[in-house]
Amino acid sequence: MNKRKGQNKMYTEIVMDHFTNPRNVGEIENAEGMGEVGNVKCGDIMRIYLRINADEIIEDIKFKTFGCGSAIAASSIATVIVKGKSVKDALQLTNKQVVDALGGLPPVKVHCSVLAEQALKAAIYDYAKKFGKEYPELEGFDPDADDDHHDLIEEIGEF
Amino acid sequence: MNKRKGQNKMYTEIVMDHFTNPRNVGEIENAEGMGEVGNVKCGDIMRIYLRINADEIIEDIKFKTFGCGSAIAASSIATVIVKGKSVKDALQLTNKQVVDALGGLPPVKVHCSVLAEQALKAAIYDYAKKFGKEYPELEGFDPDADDDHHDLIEEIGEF
Amino acid sequence: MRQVYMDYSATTPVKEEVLQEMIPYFTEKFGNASSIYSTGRQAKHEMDAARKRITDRLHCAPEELYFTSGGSEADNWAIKGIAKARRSKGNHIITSKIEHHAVLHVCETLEKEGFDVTYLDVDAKGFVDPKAVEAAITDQTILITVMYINNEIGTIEPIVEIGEIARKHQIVFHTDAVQALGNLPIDLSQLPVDLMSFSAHKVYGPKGVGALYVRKGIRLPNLIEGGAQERRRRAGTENVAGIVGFAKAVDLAYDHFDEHVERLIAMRERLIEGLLDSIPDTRVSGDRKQRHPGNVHVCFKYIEGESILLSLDMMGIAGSSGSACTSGSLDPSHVLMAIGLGHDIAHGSLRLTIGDFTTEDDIDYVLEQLPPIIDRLRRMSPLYEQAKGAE
Amino acid sequence: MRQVYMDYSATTPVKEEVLQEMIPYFTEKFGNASSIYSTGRQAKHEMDAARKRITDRLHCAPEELYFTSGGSEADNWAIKGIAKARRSKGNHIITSKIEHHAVLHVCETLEKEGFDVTYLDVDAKGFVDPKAVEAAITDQTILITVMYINNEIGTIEPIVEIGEIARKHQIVFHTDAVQALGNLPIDLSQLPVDLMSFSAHKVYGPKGVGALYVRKGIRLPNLIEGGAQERRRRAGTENVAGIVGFAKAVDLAYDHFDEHVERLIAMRERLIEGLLDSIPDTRVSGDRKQRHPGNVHVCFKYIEGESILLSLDMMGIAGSSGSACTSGSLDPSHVLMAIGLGHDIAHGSLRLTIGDFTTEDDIDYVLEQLPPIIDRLRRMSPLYEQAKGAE
Ligand SMILES: Cc1ncc(COP(=O)(O)O)c(C=O)c1O
Ligand SMILES: Cc1ncc(COP(=O)(O)O)c(C=O)c1O
Repeated sequence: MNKRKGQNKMYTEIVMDHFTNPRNVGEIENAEGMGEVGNVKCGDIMRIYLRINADEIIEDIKFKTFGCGSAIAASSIATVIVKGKSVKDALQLTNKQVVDALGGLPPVKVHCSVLAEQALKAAIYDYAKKFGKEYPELEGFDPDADDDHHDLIEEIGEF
Repeated sequence: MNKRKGQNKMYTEIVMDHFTNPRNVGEIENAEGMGEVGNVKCGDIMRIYLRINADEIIEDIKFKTFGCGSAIAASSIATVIVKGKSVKDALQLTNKQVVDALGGLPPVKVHCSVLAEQALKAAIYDYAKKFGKEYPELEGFDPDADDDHHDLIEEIGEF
Repeated sequence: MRQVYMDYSATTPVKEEVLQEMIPYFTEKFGNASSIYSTGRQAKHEMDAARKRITDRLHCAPEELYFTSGGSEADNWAIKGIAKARRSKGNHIITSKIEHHAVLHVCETLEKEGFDVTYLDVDAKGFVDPKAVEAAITDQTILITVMYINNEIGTIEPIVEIGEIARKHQIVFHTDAVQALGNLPIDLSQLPVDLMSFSAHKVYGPKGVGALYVRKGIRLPNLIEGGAQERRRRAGTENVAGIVGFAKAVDLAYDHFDEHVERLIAMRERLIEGLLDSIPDTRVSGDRKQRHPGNVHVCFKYIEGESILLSLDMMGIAGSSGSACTSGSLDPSHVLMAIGLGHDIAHGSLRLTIGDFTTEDDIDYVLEQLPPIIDRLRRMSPLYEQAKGAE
Repeated sequence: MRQVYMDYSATTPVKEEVLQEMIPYFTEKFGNASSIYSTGRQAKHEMDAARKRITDRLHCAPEELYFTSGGSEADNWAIKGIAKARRSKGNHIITSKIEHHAVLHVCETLEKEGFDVTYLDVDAKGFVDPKAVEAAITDQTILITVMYINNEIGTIEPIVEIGEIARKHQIVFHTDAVQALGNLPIDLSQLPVDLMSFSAHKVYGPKGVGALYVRKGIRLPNLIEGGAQERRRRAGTENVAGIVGFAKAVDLAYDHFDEHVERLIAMRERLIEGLLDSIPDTRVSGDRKQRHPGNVHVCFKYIEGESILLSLDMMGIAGSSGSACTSGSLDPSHVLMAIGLGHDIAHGSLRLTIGDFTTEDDIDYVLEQLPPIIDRLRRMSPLYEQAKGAE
């Protein structure tokens, strides 16, 4: 499970690759959806821009992230995963998928994958609002909730 | 003052010499004076035998000691110092002289020199009692007092 | 790839001469220093000689220095010990907001046990104000603990003034001098300090060894009880190899003291100036003069520290963001908060600390590598975009 | 002169293989294990690997072992920590009269702070009676601490029985296994033990490193607070070299375990039998079977231990009289008092502890040197004279 075992790297090769060469960095002008989660206090902010066509397909996606290496890598890989997918499919993205796609994250960094999931949801939420769409997956989702995901994580501890 | 400084020996050469080749070990039959101080509890017992002639000269002296290296060395050197002296002169012996003659003792071992002084006094006390002599130096001296000299010493500490 | 170590305030390599002095004590001269036989006495003798080598440099008596397992133990011992010993006199402790966690966490624990702790503010450069110390004193105050040099931003605190105030009010004064040893002259015959903490691995000695200076006359209950080692004040079989290494390290530090300080300050200044020149929106933390000779601490706006560290690491450069102890959690550092930095800028902090093996080439390399890294990260940052958009 | 070291229970030399594994961590791989850059992560990785090497031998999880500065710190931490954590549940602690001072002195301090401590008697061989443990339990009992192997007379205590009783009554059980590591198989998946103390320098590892096993689920407040090292439970920059050395030492110990134990027991028995045969009025302390494989402990009537040690030292033989920690004061040992020896005989105690570098020739040499030494000292002793006179 823990891909880091037996390595002296903090991050997997995949994380380092996405940190060093992040895919889909940037902005989209007049994006159909834009979402931002996190805050400066916690040290991570992720913003995601979506270009969504009439068929509800994510034609393009861009991100900007202020945060640690894993926050950048998580943003990058999340954009790769959902690019070209339908909004409905993109809503299925879980933080666990992000972690797995990265080949694992250290326990204290798992919250970055949660942020990526939330940033995507927030962008879709924005799109849904703008275009009058309803997705059951967004029920109860509050893009401004601003949980301190760190709490949850600290318990796991780091070895 | 502290001859041990700069050496990695616990004891001086003189102590080691008197420990290895103690002078005047033994007993004197029908001694004019015999004194014993210390107790098993503290781990040191010194017994001193005196052969004293009519001129109150210590013609011979012997000791037996149960105790540590410095107790044995202190007994030995004390006998060397007083042998041939008058009883009056012998009564002048101080533990400090014993320490000095040994070239110093570690602080925790100074009580051994006190024991040597006391053992000699106890033997002279015995002689004085037996022969009806009075020495002002023995005033207040109680051969069975059995102080725990360790107390006094512990304070000095060892470095 | 080129390797440039710039985290000397976190830990230092053991100098070769130090290691060479240590080695015999592992395998040959391994005797227990509390034993009576020759090899034991030899160990004790050489340990006491090591103690004296150190106290000669610090201008205190050998009987005033106790070896510990490091700076953290020394801090814990000093503070918990004085709190316990002087509990009947009062329950108030004064410290600062920028102490090392080995001081702060102990104070927090003591608060739970009924002590009152005043955590003094510092100014924008990280200075504790001696007047504020004096103003905080109550009739319950039993201990003041303020560090000598801050490990994060390098500020040298006015411990002489603080110590004099403590003395005037007959309050015990402890200072954590872990970062000061080898980087400042320390003369305990002059300094109004009662307890001082040290650590060997910050001065090219081994990890796991430190010391606590306890001025004669100060009563301090043991933290680690047991055998009669360290004149009955710190139990545990003595780490003779470590202690001898510590002494050698201190010797080397003070034998070459002026040279060391001059070299470091020159390189430090070149590095700071170089970064300010080449990277906009950069802020130097701490005071530019009253500063650890090897400490460079800067904040780069709009980006986050760990991503800077990772990027530097990929170029072979080792730095830290906040204290080495806290960088695992990457919370915004309590020191940077205390000097009044906003979260945005505090998160972008970078500490580069240089030392005796740092070369001018290393400085050049960092000055070459760092600007593009900062630029790249900023271009990924939503904060940068906002800020630039607003201009 | 021939040098014969027979004080392995006081400390051991670091084995060459151990030292070789340690050396790179001083100068090259010196990174701070809490740092984020490669050398730091490497240090952390190798430290965690070291932890796992040890916990694999002890059959516990790596998360259950915390490194300390030695056995004394581990004992202090365990006992003070449990006392503090469970204070609200009760104030009674059960221990034995023959514990190491690192346990006893902590218990005495806790008594001053309002704890009740029962110091259990032991029998003539030094065994703690599990029934006595159970009988001592009250509804206030929060901790039982009984050592695994006594450091002085080598007796192996019935910790399984004691631990089962503790478990039955839901009382935390700590055992000081400093002398057991490497000399007994230790399987924490089977042993009913909640906390266990270890020290590296007793198993051919470096001084100044130890460990505390803390069973999962046991709450233990920190003794040394500060940085987040050791999963926030023991602050202080990690002594990576020492920890790696500890792991190598444990590996060597258990790789060659059967061989080591067999060799030691054979030599030990030859030495004990030889002394009994050649020196009258000699008494073996402790049990002849439930015994540390390398421990020879005898008392020679009528004479005092230090003079024996000095005489041995002059022949190049290193032994001890009572625990190494207490031999500085030469008070009659609390362990020998507890097994009921009179002062006369207790003062004449000699501990010779053998280890992996002891040879058959060493045994011969001691058997040759010791009898005349004892004889000479006895002939100087007033007690011997009395006793022989009375016969
Ligand atoms: C049984 C026992 N416990 C604890 C200790 C203390 O260990 P350390 O010297 O590593 O602090 C020792 C040895 O000194 C010991 O023999
Ligand atoms: C100012 C300060 N105090 C205390 C410590 C703790 O020292 P050690 O790691 O030796 O426990 C450190 C370094 O970690 C430090 O920089």
